[in-house]
Amino acid sequence: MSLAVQPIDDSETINPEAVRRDFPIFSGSTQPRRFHYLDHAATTPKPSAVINSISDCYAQCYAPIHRGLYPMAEQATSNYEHARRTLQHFIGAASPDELVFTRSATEAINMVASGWLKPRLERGDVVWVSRMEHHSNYLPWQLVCQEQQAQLRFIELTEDGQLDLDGTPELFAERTKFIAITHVSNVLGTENPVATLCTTAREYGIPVLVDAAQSVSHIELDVAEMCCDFLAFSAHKMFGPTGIGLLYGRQERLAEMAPLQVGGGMVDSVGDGMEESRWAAIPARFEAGSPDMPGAVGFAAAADYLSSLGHERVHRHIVSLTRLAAQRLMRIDGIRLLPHAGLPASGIVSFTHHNMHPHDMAQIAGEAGVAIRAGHHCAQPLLRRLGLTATARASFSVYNDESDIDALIDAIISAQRVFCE
Amino acid sequence: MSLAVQPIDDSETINPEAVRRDFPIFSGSTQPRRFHYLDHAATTPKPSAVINSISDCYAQCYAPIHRGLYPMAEQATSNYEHARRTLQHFIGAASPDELVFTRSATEAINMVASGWLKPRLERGDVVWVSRMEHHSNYLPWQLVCQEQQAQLRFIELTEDGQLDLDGTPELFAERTKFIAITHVSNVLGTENPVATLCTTAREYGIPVLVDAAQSVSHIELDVAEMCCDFLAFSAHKMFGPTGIGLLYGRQERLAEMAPLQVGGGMVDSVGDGMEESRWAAIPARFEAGSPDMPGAVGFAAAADYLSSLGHERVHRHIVSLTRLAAQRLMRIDGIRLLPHAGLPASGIVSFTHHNMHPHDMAQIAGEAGVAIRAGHHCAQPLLRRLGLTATARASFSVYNDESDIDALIDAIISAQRVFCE
Amino acid sequence: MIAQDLYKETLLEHYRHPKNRCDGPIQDADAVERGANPRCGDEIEIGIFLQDENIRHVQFRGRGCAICIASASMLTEAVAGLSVAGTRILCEQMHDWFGDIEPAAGALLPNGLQALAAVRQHPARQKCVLLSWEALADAIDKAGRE
Amino acid sequence: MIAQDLYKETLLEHYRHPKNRCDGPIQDADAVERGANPRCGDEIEIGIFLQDENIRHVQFRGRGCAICIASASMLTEAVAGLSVAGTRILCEQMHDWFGDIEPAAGALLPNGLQALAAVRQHPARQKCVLLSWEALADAIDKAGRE
Ligand SMILES: Cc1ncc(COP(=O)(O)O)c(C=O)c1O
Ligand SMILES: Cc1ncc(COP(=O)(O)O)c(C=O)c1O
Repeated sequence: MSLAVQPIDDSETINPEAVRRDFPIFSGSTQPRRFHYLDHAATTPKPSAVINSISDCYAQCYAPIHRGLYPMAEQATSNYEHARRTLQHFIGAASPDELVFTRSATEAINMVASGWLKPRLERGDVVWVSRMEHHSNYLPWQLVCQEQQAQLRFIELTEDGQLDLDGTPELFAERTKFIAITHVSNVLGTENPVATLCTTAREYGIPVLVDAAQSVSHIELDVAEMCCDFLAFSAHKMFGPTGIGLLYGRQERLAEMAPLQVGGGMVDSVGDGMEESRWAAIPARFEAGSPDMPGAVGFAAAADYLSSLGHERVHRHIVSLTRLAAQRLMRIDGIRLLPHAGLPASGIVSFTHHNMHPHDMAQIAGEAGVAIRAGHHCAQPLLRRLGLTATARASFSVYNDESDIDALIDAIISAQRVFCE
Repeated sequence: MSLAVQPIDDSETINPEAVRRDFPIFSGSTQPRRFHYLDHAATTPKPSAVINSISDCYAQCYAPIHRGLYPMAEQATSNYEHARRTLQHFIGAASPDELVFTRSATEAINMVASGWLKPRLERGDVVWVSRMEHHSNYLPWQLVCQEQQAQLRFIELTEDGQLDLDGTPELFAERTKFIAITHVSNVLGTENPVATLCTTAREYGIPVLVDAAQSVSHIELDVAEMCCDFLAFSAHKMFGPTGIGLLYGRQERLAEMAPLQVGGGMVDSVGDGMEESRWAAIPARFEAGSPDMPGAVGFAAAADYLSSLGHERVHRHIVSLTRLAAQRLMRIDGIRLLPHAGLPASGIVSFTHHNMHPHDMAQIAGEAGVAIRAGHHCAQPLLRRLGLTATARASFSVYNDESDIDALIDAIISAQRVFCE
Repeated sequence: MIAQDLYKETLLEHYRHPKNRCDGPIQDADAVERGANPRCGDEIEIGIFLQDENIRHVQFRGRGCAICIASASMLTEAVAGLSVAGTRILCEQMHDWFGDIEPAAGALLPNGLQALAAVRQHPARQKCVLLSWEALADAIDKAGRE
Repeated sequence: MIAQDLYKETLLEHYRHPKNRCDGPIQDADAVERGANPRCGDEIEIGIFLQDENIRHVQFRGRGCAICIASASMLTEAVAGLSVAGTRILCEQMHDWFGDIEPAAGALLPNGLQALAAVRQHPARQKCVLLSWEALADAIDKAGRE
């Protein structure tokens, strides 16, 4: 159960305009006209609460962590550990020791692939990922499979972009040693049934890592309920700072994991030459080097901010906006939505145009003040399967409203005028 | 040659009081009395220029790096790459492609140990480190030696805390595959003759990594002159933000290095299942995951700030202050300085007291507003050789002055009153 | 009105009606080389037809964004009739201009390629311009070797 | 004047004149166990002398900071005469108080240990207090096993 901050405003719906005012980037003079930011799946702007929490660390209470004996060092350490506990409650973890601060979701996943899985993976074993993984939740598993001569296999997708679990009868077979799966796809927006999958996997004794990079900003996470062994996400996609992320690992699993990096702060005793060194307790063992205290504090401030908005309300707002965007895009001649059936279930809508390259659409949109993304979205295996090399993608957040959709539609229509005349 | 910013003030000496005003932490109301921060070897406070550069990124120009096609994404990318070029000039590197943004010095060293050395290290090979390494420039080499059944050996120290190169005739022997050495010791303050060592090593074809974590804040670095293959440091010890560091690698060496982490942004083409993936060009190959643009921009702002103070002047100020501190400490009954001969050559002075534990000295000092460090300073192999388990350490920076030394001496004397009555 | 910056009329004209584009495989060329940008999935094939030491004719085939297609189309016009040596130099110059190595040299672009100059302001799109030029350089090398 | 917080006079008294400290090896104890904090190099050896189900006497040996030495010295006084079972519970309580697991319980500290309470405000020093208590718990376990 999460001890998340209560929403400050208990009305049913979000007031996008009010929330927008929390984000200084939208009031800056740098934008010539209103800035329609629709690239939240890549990274999110930051509210003042987060920006200020970081500046305050540097300006008011900055010192080394876990080492100094003077008051400011004790305070800095306590702020760092307080941030860990805030995030513990944010994801419903049993203990703060189950949370490791990492540089990013990417680093968190690499740590598990090489520190937990690699020493356990044998020739002929199988690791499963879904067809819709981001490269960050794909390449680490591919690499470890190559190194150990194991096999990496796909859970393929159905026509409407869902996991084809029925078509994957060997998922829980004996040789399966690990499953890594995204909670929400960064291209299709699909929300995967991770709790069901993890629960079944646990019955078979197969550990699962859930990539929550795309879900954490609008779905309340509860690792106990989800029943996952590992969970990873980055602060920067949930209104937090760059350069910091989180690895959650069940205590038992973390205890089995070898550190990816070694150095100061993660060791109890260091042997001379080839004499053995003894690692520190968990989670310090996995945090080699000077901790990023201001990053952690900003990360926790972002979690508090999100909790104060209320996950439920945020989710409802984003989904209904994205559906509206999808419906209006569909009506434009030549536009095709992905997946080819069903309406968006989260904040992401991907599309192509039969006559315009996604890069050209994104460029024209960008010049009109609408920030959308074009490319493979670090999901080449998915795009290859869809027979595409790039899509355009709009991804929504809590302060977006219909005017952003209007601007998007206008931009696509003017792109059509430029390219399809 | 470095294209560093010119000092703003061309007088010969630093005005500590003026510089101090650049650092908001010293004007805060959080300190009951004047705050005598003497723990710069652990981490440094930040000037407003750095704090503001980070807030400005978040508040004014924040977007994903290397991917977006809209104007703010292009600007954010250009700011990130501009930061890389600032640091390139700061260390005199031949090309920006020789600079990899990492989380820290620790990560940079781990990357080289496991990505460059490990695939080349064979049973019976030898890796050398000095006796005075920080755990972060020790454990990665110890681990890779254990994994490859190679040997990790020490360059021992002379009585006065210098590298005993005469006593290490096998340093450049045939089985030597790598040397990792700190530029300045974080315990003794010794400055090692890295340029001489690297130049000789290159004649023997032995790559050298220089750990510049302790030198970068007061010695002008020039990797061409230094002739090193790799160089590592963290931003947070040179007035920059936490959570970001730098790996410099000669282009030829980086080209040979395998990535420590894989994921989004570091790959050109990704194969299905076991089909091969192709890494991106250097340095992107080593920067998996969303880059920490505000961190990089703050890092560059710190480099510019340091350059504007002028390395020469900073160095002179710090060394003369540290010498004065050493002379005054020496006069206190029961205090012993490390090393046992010679005066400090940089900003660090370590000491013990025959009747007080370093922790107790540091605690009393801390309560008197003097922040010093006590412990093994992540240098257990050194302390073991010195027959110690902990020292007290004071480390100075550019805004410190005699009043900080007075406060330190007073604190030690009152500690004596408490413990040695 | 918008997009004036990047998508000049000349560029769009080349995109809408590319010159020397093949729908099927390029046939009877002295050398054919392919360039691909895995990051956006663009692919361009360049075929060169030589006459003594000169480029008589160039054809291309492939798919890509407007800038990629326009650059390939312009390329076929810009180098037709040039000497092989001159073409090689032009390839290098394109690389330096758009790779941001010789920023000042943009003004020296041949007339037929001026419409591409605006792309230099958009680093993320430079590879779109260069794809066909890199394939051309490879094709020249290949022809030289055979 | 300063250091009132942490270094109470009682604590300093124990540090300057530790009770039941051996300079050489602890001899004839029912069990001796050692605790070490590699992070600061402190080392404490605890030897217990039993009488039936009670702790008759405890000795310690080692080096450490003032808090570490004072805690060990206070320990020897606090548990002398206690039952083994009661000592076990006290060890657990110390662990919970100083490991920040039961913050509220600090007030329940036996009188002789009150001078340590201030250390709870300094998480970095908690291990200094606990070192001897952990060694004591180990020694009790060891004696029980033999
Ligand atoms: C000499 C030396 N090397 C490496 C490091 C590691 O730096 P970081 O913790 O920022 O990775 C430090 C400081 O902690 C140091 O003093
Ligand atoms: C689904 C998913 N997983 C992982 C990542 C990697 O996150 P980061 O780049 O912050 O490590 C991303 C975003 O880039 C993502 O969308």
